[in-house]
Amino acid sequence: MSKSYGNLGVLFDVSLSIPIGQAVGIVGPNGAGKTTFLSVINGTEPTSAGSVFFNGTDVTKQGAEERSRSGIGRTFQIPRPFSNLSVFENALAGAAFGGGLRGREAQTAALDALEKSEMMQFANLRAGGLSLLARKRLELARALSTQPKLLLLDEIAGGLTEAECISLIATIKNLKDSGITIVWIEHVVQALVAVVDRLVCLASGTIIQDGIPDEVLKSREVLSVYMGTGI
Amino acid sequence: MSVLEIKNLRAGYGDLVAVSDLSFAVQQGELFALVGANGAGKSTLLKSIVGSMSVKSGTIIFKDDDITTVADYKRIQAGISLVPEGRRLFTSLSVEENLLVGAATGRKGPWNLKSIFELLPIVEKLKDRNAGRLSGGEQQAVAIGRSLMSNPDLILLDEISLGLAPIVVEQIYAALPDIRNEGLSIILVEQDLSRTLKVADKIACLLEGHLVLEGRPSDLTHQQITDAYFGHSIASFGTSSNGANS
Amino acid sequence: MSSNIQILRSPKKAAYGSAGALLLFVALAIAPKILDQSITNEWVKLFYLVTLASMWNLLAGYAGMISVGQQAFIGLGAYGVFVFNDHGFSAYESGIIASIVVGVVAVPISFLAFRLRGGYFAIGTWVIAETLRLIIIRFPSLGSGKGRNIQNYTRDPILRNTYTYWMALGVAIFALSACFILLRSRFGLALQSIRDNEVAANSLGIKVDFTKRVVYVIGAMGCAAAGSVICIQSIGVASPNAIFGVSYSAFMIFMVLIGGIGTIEGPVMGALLYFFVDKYFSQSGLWYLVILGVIAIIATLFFPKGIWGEINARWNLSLFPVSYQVKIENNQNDSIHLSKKEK
Amino acid sequence: MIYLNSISQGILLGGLFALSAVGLSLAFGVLRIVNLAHGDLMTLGGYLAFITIEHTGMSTWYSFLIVVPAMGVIGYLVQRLLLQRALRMGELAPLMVTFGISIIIPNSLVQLFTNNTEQLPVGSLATSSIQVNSQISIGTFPLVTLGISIVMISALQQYLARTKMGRYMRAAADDSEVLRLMGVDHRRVYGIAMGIAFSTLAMAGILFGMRQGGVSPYDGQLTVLFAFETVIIGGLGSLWGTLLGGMVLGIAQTIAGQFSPELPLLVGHLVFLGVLAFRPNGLLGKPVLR
Amino acid sequence: NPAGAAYTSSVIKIGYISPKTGPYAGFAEGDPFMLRAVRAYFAKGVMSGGKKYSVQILDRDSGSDPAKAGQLADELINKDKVDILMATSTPETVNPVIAKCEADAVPCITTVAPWQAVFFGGGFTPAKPMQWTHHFFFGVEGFGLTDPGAWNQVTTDKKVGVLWPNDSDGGAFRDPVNGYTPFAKKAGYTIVDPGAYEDGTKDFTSIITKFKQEGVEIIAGVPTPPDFITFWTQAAQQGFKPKIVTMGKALFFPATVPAIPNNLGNGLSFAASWGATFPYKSSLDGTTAAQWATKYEQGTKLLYGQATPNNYTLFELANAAIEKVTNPHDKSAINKALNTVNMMTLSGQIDFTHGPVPGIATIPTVVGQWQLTGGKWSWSVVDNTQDPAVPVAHKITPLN
Ligand SMILES: Nc1ncnc2c1ncn2[C@@H]1O[C@H](COP(=O)(O)OP(=O)(O)OP(=O)(O)O)[C@@H](O)[C@H]1O
Ligand SMILES: Nc1ncnc2c1ncn2[C@@H]1O[C@H](COP(=O)(O)OP(=O)(O)OP(=O)(O)O)[C@@H](O)[C@H]1O
Ligand SMILES: [Mg+2]
Ligand SMILES: [Mg+2]
Repeated sequence: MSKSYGNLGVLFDVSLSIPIGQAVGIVGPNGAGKTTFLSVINGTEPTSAGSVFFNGTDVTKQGAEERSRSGIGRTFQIPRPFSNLSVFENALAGAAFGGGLRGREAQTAALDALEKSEMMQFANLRAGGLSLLARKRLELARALSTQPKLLLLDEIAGGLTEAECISLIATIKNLKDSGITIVWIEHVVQALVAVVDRLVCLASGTIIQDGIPDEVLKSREVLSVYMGTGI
Repeated sequence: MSVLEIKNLRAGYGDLVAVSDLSFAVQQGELFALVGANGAGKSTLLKSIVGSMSVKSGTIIFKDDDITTVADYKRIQAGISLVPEGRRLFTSLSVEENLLVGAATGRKGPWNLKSIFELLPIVEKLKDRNAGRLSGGEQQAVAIGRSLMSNPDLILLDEISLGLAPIVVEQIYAALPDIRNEGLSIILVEQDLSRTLKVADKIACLLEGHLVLEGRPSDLTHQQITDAYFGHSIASFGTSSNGANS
Repeated sequence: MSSNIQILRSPKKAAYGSAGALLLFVALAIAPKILDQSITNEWVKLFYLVTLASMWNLLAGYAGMISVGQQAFIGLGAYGVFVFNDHGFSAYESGIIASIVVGVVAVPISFLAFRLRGGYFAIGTWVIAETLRLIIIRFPSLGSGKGRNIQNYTRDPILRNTYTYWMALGVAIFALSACFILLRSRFGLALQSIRDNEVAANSLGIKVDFTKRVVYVIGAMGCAAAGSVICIQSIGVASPNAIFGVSYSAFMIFMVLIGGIGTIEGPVMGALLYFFVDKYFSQSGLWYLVILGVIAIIATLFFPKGIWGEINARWNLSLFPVSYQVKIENNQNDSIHLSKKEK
Repeated sequence: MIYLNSISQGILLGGLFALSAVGLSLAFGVLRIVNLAHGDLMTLGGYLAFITIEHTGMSTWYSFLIVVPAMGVIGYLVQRLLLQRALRMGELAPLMVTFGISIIIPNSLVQLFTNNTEQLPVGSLATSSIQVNSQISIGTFPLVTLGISIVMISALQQYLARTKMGRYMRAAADDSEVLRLMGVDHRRVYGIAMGIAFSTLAMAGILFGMRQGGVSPYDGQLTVLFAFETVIIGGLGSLWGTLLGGMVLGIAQTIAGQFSPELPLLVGHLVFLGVLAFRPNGLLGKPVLR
Repeated sequence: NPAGAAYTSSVIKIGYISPKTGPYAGFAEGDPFMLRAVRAYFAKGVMSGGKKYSVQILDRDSGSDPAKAGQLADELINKDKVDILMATSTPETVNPVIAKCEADAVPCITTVAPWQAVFFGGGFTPAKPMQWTHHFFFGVEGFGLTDPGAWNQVTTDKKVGVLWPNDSDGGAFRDPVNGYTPFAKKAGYTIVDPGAYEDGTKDFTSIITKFKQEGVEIIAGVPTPPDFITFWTQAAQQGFKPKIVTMGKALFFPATVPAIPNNLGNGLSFAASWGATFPYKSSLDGTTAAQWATKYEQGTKLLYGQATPNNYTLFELANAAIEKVTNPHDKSAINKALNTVNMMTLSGQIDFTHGPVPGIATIPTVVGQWQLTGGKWSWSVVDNTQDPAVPVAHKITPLN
C-alpha cells in the first residue's frame, strides 16, 4: 500500500503479511509513517493506493467502524478519550459497538478490559480528567473492549516507570498468549523486544528491515537511522 | 547563586494536593533532574513554577524576585520557559513561525533560528511544514526549539524524550550540555533514571508530592534512588494509586 | 472478580422520575377537559417550545451538532400541513404525515450538511434553511411569499383547540421519551462518544455518520412536528420569513443553554422559563428582549451548566439518568490485588 | 455586453460583501468565534456615525475618523470583558454571547431611536457614476467601497502574515495557553484582534448605511448571512479568499438576476452550498485540520 | 356563552393588536399617541342598549411576528374574553388574528393591509367570505385606479416598470385577476414586470437593465423602504431616468424620502389615503384631519403618517357598533352592526355595505408628490381623481 497527504508522500508501496497470533513490533524514526501505517490498517485514514486484507478479506473499502467490528482494534498515540463519559462508559462503547455485544455481556467485557489494563480504579471518573498515563491506559482498555483479533498499539509504554513497564509487558504477553495478533509501535525498544516475535523497521515510508528483533536492531541501517550508537 | 528557589510549596487540583510542602533550590547553570513515578506531581510542580496553575501556599523566588503571584506570561518574559507535556505546537503555523512565536519575549541570547537549526537539524528540514502535520517525534523536537527561542535563564523540560526515536533522544541528551553551557539552568523531568543520572548535576525524587530524596548523582546509591522512587514498600505504592482515585 | 462489581443505571430516583412523568402526562392529557380552555390553549406554546428545545439539545448536547438552521424543518413541517391538508387529510393527520415526510427529506439534506463541522456546520444549516424558504415561496399553491391559511380545519373551536392541545402535548411527550429511550440505549452511548471524539468513535466500531444522521433526522422530524403544531395553532402561515426565521434557532439555543445542555431535564426547564418570561414580559416593549439578551450572556458566562446543571451539581437530582455507575464492593484486598499484579 | 455589465456590477457588489465579511473572517478565522452579532454590530457602527454627524455636524466621511477607532475600543472591551470568558467555556458559549448581543443591539436601538431610518448623507458621490459605454456604467460610490475593501484586505492580510502581532493572533487561535507560555498575554492579542474586527465592521456598517441612505435598527439581519457566505466561499484563514468570496457571491447574484429577479438570493445560496459540497475549505482556504 | 358572567359585565373589552416592535414597528409608531386619545374619549364610558358601560382597551404587541399575533389573539379571545378584537398593520399581524376570530367567532375589525392580501391571502373567496371580520383599507385598486390619474398629466410612452417583491403585498399586486395589471391596462398603460425579487435584494442591475431595454418611463410598485432606496440609488448610478415614480409602501412612511441619498427623493410620488388637507373628521370628537396632524406632530415630535389615523378609526367603528346594539357582549349582534356600518370617520367614509367583497370597505386614495423646498421636505396632493373632495395643490412635476 501507499499513502500520501496531498503532495506529501508518507508510505511508499509497503507490503507486510502478518500470520495469525504473531506479535510484530514496529520501530522507526519519528515521522517515518508508523502511526500512519496503523491508521491505514484500521481504516482511520483511507489508503492512497494498494489494499489491506484482514483474515483473507479485502477490507480496503471498509470504514474504520466496519473493520473494528470485524476485529481490528487500535490505540491512538495521542489519546482521544470520550472526555465527558466515564472510563467505564468509554470501554462500554467499545464493547457494545466494536465488540458487537449487548446488555450484560457488553458490560462484562468492558469491565474485563478495564481490569486487564488496570483502569478499574478509575471506572467512574470522567475520562477528560485523567492524567496522560491513565489516558494511554484507557486507550488500551477501549481497544481491548472491542474484542479484537488484531490489536494495533501505538506507543503505549512511553512515560512508564520501570515497574509499570514490566506489568504492561506482562499484560501484552497475556493478550498474545490468548491468541490475539499484535502490531505494536514503540520507541521503548526494550519493552518491545520483550514481547514481539518479529520486528519491522520503517524509515521514510518504506520497510528497511524485517525479521528477528535482535538481528533487526543490530543491522547497520537500523543503527544509523534509528537506534544511534548507544544501548 | 540560585536561579530558582522554592519554599514550602503546596499545589493541587481542587481538593487534591498534588505537591505538598516542597522546598528546593536550583543553582545557576545547573541541570536539575526531577524524577518520580507517574502521578508523583512532577508536571504539577513545573506548571506551578511557570504559573499556568496557581499555588495553594508557599513561595517561588526566581532570580531574587518573588514570582509566586506573577502572571504566567510575565514569568516567561522574566526568563522561565517550559516545554509542556504533550508538545502543543501551534498547529496552523509553520514550523518556522512556531519558532518565531517562541521568540516573543524578545530576550537576547544565543538562541535564534540559525542556532536552533544547528542544534536540531530535523527541525530545519521541516521548517516550512505546517506544524499540525508533524509526527509526534517531530513535534517534540520543534517544541524544544521553540522554548529555547525565548533565550530563557531557566528551562523546564517535561518528559522530552517521550515518544522520540532513540536516536533523537540521544541527540537531545547530547545537546543538553551545549544548551547548559550557555549559562542556562535546566529542570529536567524524566522517567528514564539511568539516562538522567548521566547528565544531571543534581537529582531530586518526588513521591506523592513530597521531596523524598535530593543530592548529587555521585553521592547517591542506586538503591537509595529506587527506594525513593517507589516509596519504601510496595504497599505504599498501592495506596498511592488509590489516592489518585479520590 | 466481577461477582462483587455491580453496574448501576437506575437509582430509585429514576423510577420515581418516570412514574412522576407518567402521572404528569395523564394529568396534562385530561387538563383541557377540566381547566378553562384559555389556560390550556396557552400551554400549546409551552409544548412546542419543549419539543424544540429537546430536539436542539439532542443535536447539540448529545451529538455535538450545533445547528442554527432547525427552522428549515419547522418551516417544512408547517408547509407540509397545507400539502396534505389539500389532499384531504385533516390538519392533524397532515401534521403527522408532514413530520414523517420531513424526516425523509432530511436524509439527503444531511449529506450536504455533514460535510461541515463546528462553526461551518452551524452556518451551513442556516443557509440550507434560507434556501428551502426560497424554494418553498416559489410555489403559488403554497401562497408564494405571502403565506396562506389552512383550508379545512375543524370548525368547532372547542374541539379544534382540544385536538391542537393533544397534538402539541403528544409531540412533546414523544420528543422527550424519544430522547430518553434513545440516550439510554446503546445508541446514546454511541452518540456521546461521537460528540467527544469522532475519529476514536469510528475506530471503536461506531458508525459515526449513520448515528449522526439518525439524530439529525429525528431532530428534523421533531422540529417539523413542532412546526405543524405552530401552523395548526395559528391556522396557517402568515409569513414564510417568520416560520423559516432564524429567531427560532435563537430561542432554541436560549432555552437549552439556560436550562442546561446535555441533560434531558434542562431543555424542559429552559422552555418553561422562556415560556413564562415571554408570557409575562413580552408586552412590556423591547426592553424585555434586551433583558433576555443580557440574561443569555450572564447565564452563559456565569452559569454554564444551566438551571438544571446547577441543581444537579448541588443535589445530584437527575430524574432521567442515562449514565452508568460501577460499584465496586470494595474490600482492601481487591485494590491491592490490582496493583500487586504488577510485580 | 449585458453579462459584462452584470459581472462588473457583481464585482462592485462583491466589494461590499467582502468589506462586510472581513471582520467576520477575522473573528471566525483567528478567534474561532462565530459572531452572530456581526450584522447588528455593523448597524451599531452606522448609528454611531449618525450620532457623530448629528452632534458635530461633520460630513459622513469624517465620522469614520471617530467611529472606527471607537468601535475598535468597544471590540477590545467586548472581547476582554465578555468573549474572553466565553472562549474558555467551549464552542457554544461565544455563540451564545454574540447571540445575546445580537438581540440587545437592534432592540435597544429601536427604543432609543425609533424604527425609522436615520440618515447618513453621502452627497453627490452617491449617484455619480462612470459611464463606460451605453450598457455599462460604474457607480462611483460602489467603486470607492470596492477600493476601500481591497485596501483594507491587503493591509490586514499583510498584518496577519508579516507582523508579530499577526503571528500571535494565528498562534492564539491554535493554543492560547501555550502562547502564554511563550510570554505573550493572549488576552491582549485576542482583544486587539477583536478590536480590529470591530473597526472593519464599523467601516462596513457606515458604508452600507451610506449606500442605503441611512441605517435602521434591523438592517443587520439581512447582511449577516451574506457576510458568512462570503467568508466561507472564499475560505477561512485567507483574507484574499474573503475578497474573492465576495466577488463570487456578487457575480452569482447579478448573473442570476439577469435570468430572473427571483433568483439572485437563491442562486447565491446554491453557489455557497455548492462550494461547501465540493470545496468545503472554500476557494482559497487552506484545509483546516480537525 | 351567553349565560356567562362576561355577558352581563358592565365592562366592554376591546383587544387591539399591532406591531409595536419588530421590523414593521414603523406602522405603529403613533399608537401611544392614538391610544391616549382614544382612552381619553372612552374614559366617560359608552351607552349601549340604554345602559352605560366602561371600556377597557387591551393593547398588545405582535412583535411583527405572525405566530405571536395568533397567540395574542387566542389569549385575548379565550382568556380575556374580549368583545371585539382589532388588528392592524401588515398581513403578518392582521391575517393570523383574522384566522383566530373566524375560527372562534369573535367580531374583528382590521386595517392597514391591502385588502386583497387580507382577503385572498387569507384564503377567503367571494363565495366563502369572512364571517366575522371587517377590514377597511385601500387595496390594489387604490394604486391601480389612482396612479394613472397623475401619470396622465405627463406625456410618456405609457410603459410602467414595476417592483413587486415576492411577499404578501407583491403577490397581491401581481395577481392577474385581482391585481394591478388589469387597472393599468384599462388606463392604457403597459406593465413591464421583471419578476418577483426577494426582499433584501442588494443589486437591482438586472431589473434596471430590463427597464432600460424596454424603454420604461414610469416606475410603480410596493418595495420595502430599504429596497427602494437601493433600487433608486442604483438607478441613478446606472443612468436610468424615468419620468415618474409612484411608489406604495416604501413611501407610506414619511421618514423614507428624506433618507434617500443626495436628495434623490425629490419629486417622487405615491398613493395617499390620508393627509392633513383631507376633509375628514373624527366621529368620536370631531377632530379634523388638519387638527389631528398638528396635534400629532406636537405630541410625538414625529412627522404625521397615514397609519395612525386608520388605527384610530378602528375604535370609531367599534364605538359605532357598540352604540347600535342592545347588548355589546352579544357577539353576533356586534358583528351584524358592523356589517351595516357606513359612516364618516377620521379616515374618511367607511362603508361595509357596499364592499368589493363582503367584509371589506375600501377607502379612496389620491396621488401626493414629495418636494424639497428650502431644506424642508413636504408632500402635496397632485391628483384627486378618486377622491375629488380632497383639494389638489398643483400638477405633478415630472422627474425629467
Ligand atoms: N488536571 C488535573 N485535574 C485533576 N487532577 C490532576 C490533574 N492533572 C494531574 N492531576 C493529578 O495530580 C497528581 C500529580 O500529577 P502530575 O501530572 O503532576 O504527575 P507527574 O509526576 O507529572 O506524572 P507523569 O509522570 O504521569 O507525568 C496526580 O495524582 C494526577 O492524577
Ligand atoms: N493528517 C496529516 N496530514 C498531513 N501529513 C501528515 C498527517 N499526519 C501525519 N503526517 C505526516 O506524515 C508523516 C508520518 O507521520 P506518522 O505520524 O505516521 O509518523 P510516526 O512514524 O508515527 O512518527 P512518531 O514516531 O514521531 O510518532 C510525518 O511526516 C507527518 O508529518
Ligand atoms: Mg506515531
Ligand atoms: Mg507529568
